[in-house]
Amino acid sequence: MPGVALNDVTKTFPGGTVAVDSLSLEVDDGEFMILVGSSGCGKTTALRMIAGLEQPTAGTIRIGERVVNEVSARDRDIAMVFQNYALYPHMSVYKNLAYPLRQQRVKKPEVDRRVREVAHMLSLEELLKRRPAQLSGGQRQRVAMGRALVREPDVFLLDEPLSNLDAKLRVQMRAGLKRLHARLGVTTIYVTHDQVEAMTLADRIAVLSDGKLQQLGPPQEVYDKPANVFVAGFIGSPPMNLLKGSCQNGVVSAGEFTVKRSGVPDGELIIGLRHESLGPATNGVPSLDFRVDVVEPLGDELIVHGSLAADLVAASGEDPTAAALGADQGNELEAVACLSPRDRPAEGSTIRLGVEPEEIHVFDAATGLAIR
Amino acid sequence: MPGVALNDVTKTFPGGTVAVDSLSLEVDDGEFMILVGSSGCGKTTALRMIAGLEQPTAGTIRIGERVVNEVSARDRDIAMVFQNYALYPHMSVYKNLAYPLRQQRVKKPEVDRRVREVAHMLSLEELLKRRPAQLSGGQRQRVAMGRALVREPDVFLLDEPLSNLDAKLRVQMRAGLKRLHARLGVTTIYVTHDQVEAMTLADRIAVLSDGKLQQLGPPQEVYDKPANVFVAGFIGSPPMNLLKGSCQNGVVSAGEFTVKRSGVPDGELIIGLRHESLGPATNGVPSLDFRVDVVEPLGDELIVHGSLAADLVAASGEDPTAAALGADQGNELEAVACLSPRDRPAEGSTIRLGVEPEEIHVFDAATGLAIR
Amino acid sequence: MTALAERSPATRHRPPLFKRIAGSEHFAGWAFVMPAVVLIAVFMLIPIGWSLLLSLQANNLLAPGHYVGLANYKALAKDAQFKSAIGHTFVYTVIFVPVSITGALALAVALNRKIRGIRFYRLAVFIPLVTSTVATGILFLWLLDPTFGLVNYLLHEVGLPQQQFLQDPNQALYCIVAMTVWSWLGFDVIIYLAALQGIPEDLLEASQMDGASRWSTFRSVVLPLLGPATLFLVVWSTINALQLFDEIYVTTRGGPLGSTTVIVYYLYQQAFQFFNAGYGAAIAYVLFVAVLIVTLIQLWIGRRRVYYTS
Amino acid sequence: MTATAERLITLDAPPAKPRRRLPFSPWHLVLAPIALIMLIPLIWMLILSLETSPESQSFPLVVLPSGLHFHNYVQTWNAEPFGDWFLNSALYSLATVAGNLVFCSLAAYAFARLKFFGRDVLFVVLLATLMVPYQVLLIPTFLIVKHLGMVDSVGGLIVPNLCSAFGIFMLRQFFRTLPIELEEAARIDGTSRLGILVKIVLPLSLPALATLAIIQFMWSWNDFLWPLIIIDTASHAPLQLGLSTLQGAHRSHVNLVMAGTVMSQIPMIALFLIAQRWFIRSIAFTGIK
Amino acid sequence: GGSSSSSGGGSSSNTSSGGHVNITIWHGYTDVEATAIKKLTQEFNATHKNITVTPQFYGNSDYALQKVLAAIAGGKPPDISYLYGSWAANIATNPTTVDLSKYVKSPSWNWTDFWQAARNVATVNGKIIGIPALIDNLALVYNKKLFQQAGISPPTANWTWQDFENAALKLTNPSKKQFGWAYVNDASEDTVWRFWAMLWQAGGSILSADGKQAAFDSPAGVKALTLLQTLAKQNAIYLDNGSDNYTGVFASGHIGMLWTGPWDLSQINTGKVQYGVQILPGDLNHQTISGPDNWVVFNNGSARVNAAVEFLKWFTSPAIDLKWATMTGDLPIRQSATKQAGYAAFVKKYPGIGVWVQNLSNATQSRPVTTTYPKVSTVVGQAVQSVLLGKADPQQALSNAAKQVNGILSAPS
Ligand SMILES: Nc1ncnc2c1ncn2[C@@H]1O[C@H](COP(=O)(O)OP(=O)(O)OP(=O)(O)O)[C@@H](O)[C@H]1O
Ligand SMILES: Nc1ncnc2c1ncn2[C@@H]1O[C@H](COP(=O)(O)OP(=O)(O)OP(=O)(O)O)[C@@H](O)[C@H]1O
Ligand SMILES: [Mg+2]
Ligand SMILES: [Mg+2]
Repeated sequence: MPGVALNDVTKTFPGGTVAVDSLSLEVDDGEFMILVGSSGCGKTTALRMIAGLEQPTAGTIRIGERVVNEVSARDRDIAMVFQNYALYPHMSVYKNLAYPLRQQRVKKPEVDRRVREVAHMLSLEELLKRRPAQLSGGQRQRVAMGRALVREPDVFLLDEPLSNLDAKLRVQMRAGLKRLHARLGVTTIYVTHDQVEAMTLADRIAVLSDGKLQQLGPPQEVYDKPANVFVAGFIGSPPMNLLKGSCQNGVVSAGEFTVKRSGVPDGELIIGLRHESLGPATNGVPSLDFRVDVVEPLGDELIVHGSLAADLVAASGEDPTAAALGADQGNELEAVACLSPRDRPAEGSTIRLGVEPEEIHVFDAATGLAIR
Repeated sequence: MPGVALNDVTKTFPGGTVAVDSLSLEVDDGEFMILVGSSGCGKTTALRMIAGLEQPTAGTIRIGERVVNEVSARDRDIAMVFQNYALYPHMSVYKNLAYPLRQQRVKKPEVDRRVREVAHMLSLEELLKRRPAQLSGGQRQRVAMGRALVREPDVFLLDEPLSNLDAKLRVQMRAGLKRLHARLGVTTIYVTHDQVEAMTLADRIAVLSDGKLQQLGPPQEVYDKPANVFVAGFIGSPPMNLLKGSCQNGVVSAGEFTVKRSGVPDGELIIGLRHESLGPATNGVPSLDFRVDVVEPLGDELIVHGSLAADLVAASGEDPTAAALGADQGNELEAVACLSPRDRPAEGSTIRLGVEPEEIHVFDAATGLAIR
Repeated sequence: MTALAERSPATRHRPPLFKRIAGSEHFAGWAFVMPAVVLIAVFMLIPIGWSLLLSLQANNLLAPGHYVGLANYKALAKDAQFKSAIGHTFVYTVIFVPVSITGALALAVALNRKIRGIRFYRLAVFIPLVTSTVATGILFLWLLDPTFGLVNYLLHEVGLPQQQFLQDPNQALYCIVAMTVWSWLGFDVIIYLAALQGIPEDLLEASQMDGASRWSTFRSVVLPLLGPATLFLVVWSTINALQLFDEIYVTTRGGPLGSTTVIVYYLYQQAFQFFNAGYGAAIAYVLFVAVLIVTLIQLWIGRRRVYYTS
Repeated sequence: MTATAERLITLDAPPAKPRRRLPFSPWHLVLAPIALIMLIPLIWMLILSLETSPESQSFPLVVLPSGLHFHNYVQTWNAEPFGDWFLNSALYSLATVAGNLVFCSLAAYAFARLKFFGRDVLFVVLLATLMVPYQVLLIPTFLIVKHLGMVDSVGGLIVPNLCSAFGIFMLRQFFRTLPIELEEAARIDGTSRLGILVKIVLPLSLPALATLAIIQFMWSWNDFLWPLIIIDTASHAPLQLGLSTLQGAHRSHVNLVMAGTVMSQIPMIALFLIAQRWFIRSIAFTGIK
Repeated sequence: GGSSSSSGGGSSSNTSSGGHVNITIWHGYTDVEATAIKKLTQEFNATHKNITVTPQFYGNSDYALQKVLAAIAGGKPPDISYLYGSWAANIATNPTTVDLSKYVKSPSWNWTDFWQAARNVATVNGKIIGIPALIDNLALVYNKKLFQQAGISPPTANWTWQDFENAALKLTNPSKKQFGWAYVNDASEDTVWRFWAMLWQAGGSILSADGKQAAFDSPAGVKALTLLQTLAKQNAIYLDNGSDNYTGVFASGHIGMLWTGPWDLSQINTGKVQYGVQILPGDLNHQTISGPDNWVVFNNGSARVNAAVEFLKWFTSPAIDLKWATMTGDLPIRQSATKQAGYAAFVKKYPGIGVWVQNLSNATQSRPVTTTYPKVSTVVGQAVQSVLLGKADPQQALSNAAKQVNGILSAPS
């Protein structure tokens, strides 16, 4: 199985939109790579360039050893799930699924076998005779996925393939995908907005913003060690709380919140605290006051919204490194903590939350880059 | 603001698919009702009937006091976000957003004001001059939402309006929707697969399966007190662990796991344990062995997959009440627990997990109904 | 089938009758078609009724006619020339329709791309269409002239035997086919070009991703989605082919030896050369019924084979 | 900036062209010969229109005229009353194009999307009007037009041709390929049926409308027989009828006739060139999943 | 005036004040003829203060008939219309067609001054339904240079079929794409009438005396058709497909001889070939055939009929007739035109035309003026064509045609 490599790839659409900006990305043979990033950051465009549906404005794309910039889409041996499905409206589900196989001159019985196999995996067996127009949204999405999975291509490109499925199905599909990937070992590039998906499926995650690569690494690493403020604010749900702070003589502080940290240069900082790191303050750990505005019960946990005794900043998607300094005017910033239902605070009350020192993230305020 | 009432509404498609089956549902004035249910269970069809795009095969639909079965879609004063967007491809984003207002003969300056307002709320300001074809999937979805939100209709129908947005945007949109709903108080019916959305936005949740209403109630109630095995298996992610059990003389047991429970008749049972209820066993609580197969770090927590020392059953979507008895052959059943990263177990090890007795759910094995 | 199920409305709780009628699809449907129906009824249906009456008369359009019942139709049944006209029409139609439509389809696909000069090529294909039939006739009489024609000249240059073309009873009808295909191709091409614009590009992309060859994409995606246009062209071309007249009139006038006497040319002869207008009208009606049946069959097949979005 | 994007996007070439061996697209090798064959009549007419009268009448054809006699055009242009003919033709063509676009669209939309009593039968009845040879319809149609007092007027040319089953059938077929979701969205947005037709269906059907316009224009512009039947006065004649007065049964000045024919084709060619922009994918059907 | 008052002839209003009458005359004239009719009607209008004649072009193809039929059906026929002779028998059945007998009987008309053939075609069952509008006939037109090259002396008035055949064969040279003769081979009346001339020359006739039987399948007919067959077999005939290309081919020097009429003169006379005109070669005689057309008057009230007749009388008067002929190159329709002062100028203006005028006296027979004639013509046209194409023998073709014609003639109409 060949890998995929993007080398300094740029896509500028007519009209000037730069959808993908000098993107370099190597996806190893058989790797499961997940692309995440804010809406409109260029994920689909990147997939389409790899697929050969869009010509890069600059840069080279390699599949295996071969530079494919000039290779037509149909010769790249890539299977793709389109974000908007693109099912053949005039064909039954069965025919939609069989189509890629028929193109490869696979024998009828074999086609039948594989179509039924993939239909089973996607719980589509009952629907094989229907046309796409007679399906629900989620069913269509599954057909779209089936049409890619029925093949054994060099590369899978999946563009938000599970977004319209219910949680249960999604879990089931995820498991199926994982099994399939283990079995075939096909290099896979997968776009998703679902962080659980990203965390559970990926070998590595690539975080994009505004067409540029922000961080690339295994999921837990990206979560634990966000490379910059954008990633910190993007990965994790709810996002990391970001506070305006500073460092003086190895002491990092934001308002009343202080913690010793070596190796941090003096100056303006951004301090990041994950919601799950915040817990009822215990002795000895750095802590700060939290005014509870809203308590959202999520069933298994409580999301507590409120304000911290420090200035919050937003990691804007527009300019991921610098914009962290300006507060987002439109949506008032709030801090979020995650508590067990047993610790439910009253709305309006102020509680003291603490955090383990090693779970505090520190970023340079000017560049947005993490300081470790 | 009028409410919406469905009275015994059935929709049978030509070809015999029963998409909605004797559905009765009252949405109060100004209520925010969320419809959830597995893929293909009839959510979209229900919305379409309310909107007047589909004629019910039987039953009546009321908006306010008025029976609207014979009222055409355009006279119902409903705004809808389509699951598949249905943006006008020949119009710019601006025109798409302005269209519903222009239809109501709203004056140009007022149109402009409201379009810009909603564009701001949806972060679409930069894109107003583009055509839908020049947008990313998430941007399209936001335009689709904007086209509904720009109006002040009697009823909002939103069909998975945030499914293609990244987590951050989704949070932002959710907040926006909440504010909007608070301000306008428009009766809203909202379809989603995102449980966080369902839990945080809804006044009440309606759980559908196979076209039939399974449970209706406030989100936390539905989560805490699932009415039947289907709801138990559907709400919550990962889903509730369901064990084959029985009751004898007020003692509910599944394998080695036993707990006293009054008011439960003797006989076959299904026992439900939420993943977050399972924690390292402490003294005195019912407990059972858990063989750890896979540990999935989610950043803030660990999802632990494995098998319990009891027989697992699946809540199949096909026949929500009875099917709980047959194990799903295709996907081997596994139990899921959620642990703090600090308690990370080794894969392959066996750990003992305990659960508070009041967090144990019990269902009748024959009917699937909860026993309280 | 869809129509049936969706037509059954829930019956209770109806709004007032007036609103129901004015807002109903029946009302709207008729309101929308009314202008067209009125225009077509006045200017087509009344004349058609008039000529139905004519077909029951002995009438030369000069003297007052008199009714003769079905005599014209009975005579037609025994008319050997009419039968051979039917034969010629049939042969013509069976060749013309598929050849012109497949040719146009291929050409439209070739023209539906962005290369330099594509506008020029499209214009070129359009030219024969705007050329009047009379001019086309004169042109072809010259091109196909056995002695001085361009085609025989070219045949001679490449060492092929000279042909009589329009002057050979065995070739004339095929020459008419070639000529009409040539002159009507542009029509089918622009219809197909328009239809091609409506094929969603993402389906073509999907097909590429599925590894389909160009041909396969064409066959499995483009062609089915062109179904509505194709059905239209098949019906329309058949209706026209069965009524072929102008091109015959400006070239062979039914000859040589009657080999290109098609039904409508025969009708014309009867009505305006022999002054048997009643008989001509009867021919028109027999043709009408035949065309109607053929069209209904085509529509019926189309209903089952052609994919629409609704 | 984004405004330019809107316009330019349609020109974005499909990606991944195979490596070129030729300095031009291989399609030229196919299309150029076809174009040549198709252009024969225009070339032929141009040649004849530039010849002297005897040259133009000689047979076999004189392929190389003795000189380029452009005065044939001048002479034809000056033929009385060429201006009137041109104007009448323009009126006739534009009015029937407009009529067909309006009436056929309305009816076609109803046939395509609305379910009304008698729809299918009515549709076949309308189609059936295409199935009767015009030869037997000319006289009764003349009688009706006479009854309406429109003989020998441009109105008499126009009114019977304001709507045709052809246009209805064609547009119906096209309308039925449009995504129905868009119409549903428009209904929700409070659009009337007429509004849906005007604001959604028609803008998305521009290629089909352009086609209908071209074809109807061409038919009206080239129409000879109907004008012949109902027009008596020379100044009320449209172009083709007018030109026929130049074209005697026996003594014709082929060069002048061809000059006239070439000139009369110019508006059709111009219209076609204008309409071409609708034959380039102007609207991408996206925004629908 | 408004659009409808000047049209077709309306029913009433045009006789309005002061006894002034407006009438319309429908014609298919183009070019010089169109100019001529415009000029002459103006002249008439100027000299006849209470009549205004408006000429209107009604097409020049067979389609014109449909316009006339429509106008008649609509009750608004023109006052005068130019109608082909072959339509005369059917036109006669129309109740609004004016029987002109009582007018032309008046000596001032001098009816017999019109050529015999023209009078024949204007007369249907004893009723005179039209005034002759055009007369022509077939004569032999030949290319002087080709004759010279082939070493043949020019045709004489005494030429026999044999002379003709020999010359035609000698003039034929396939390698130079050169033909001795041309024949219109579209099975139309163009094909048929040339055959009739030959039939008559050989002593045959079209129908039996009572008009109830075909008579062309006689030895005379066979003989005539055999001549065609012989020449066709030797490729001596340029077979024209009906588009009248033969004039162009002749004008470019590829054809030795034509049987044609004065209408082709302008096409032939392009200056490239030197042509001569001679009466047709003969067998038993040198008869030719004429194809006259008529001015038919329709009844839109007596005032207008009278005005129409007055105009036609003026228009066909010897002086105006010659004027017309001189302007257009048509043959004079009155015999007395030849005796007028301007006749010489006319003959001089159109070289060779004199032969045709004289030849009119050879046009002694006419085709039957019956409603069934068009059908007969079609059948015979096919017979001739089948021989020209080598698909049938003369005898066989004619017998077959005769059988069909007998069927046509015996059918109830
Ligand atoms: N036009 C149709 N003809 C036949 N069956 C249909 C049609 N539309 C929908 N269905 C079926 O009806 C059922 C309900 O569809 P619906 O679109 O309401 O589902 P949904 O709950 O919205 O699902 P999803 O979450 O996947 O969007 C599905 O099983 C679907 O296959
Ligand atoms: N055809 C186009 N013309 C101009 N701009 C475009 C075009 N297609 C996409 N864009 C822009 O390029 C950027 C990247 O688009 P892309 O579809 O790759 O985003 P994405 O990351 O897939 O977003 P999403 O998560 O919303 O699907 C967006 O800002 C989008 O508006
Ligand atoms: Mg995308
Ligand atoms: Mg849905």
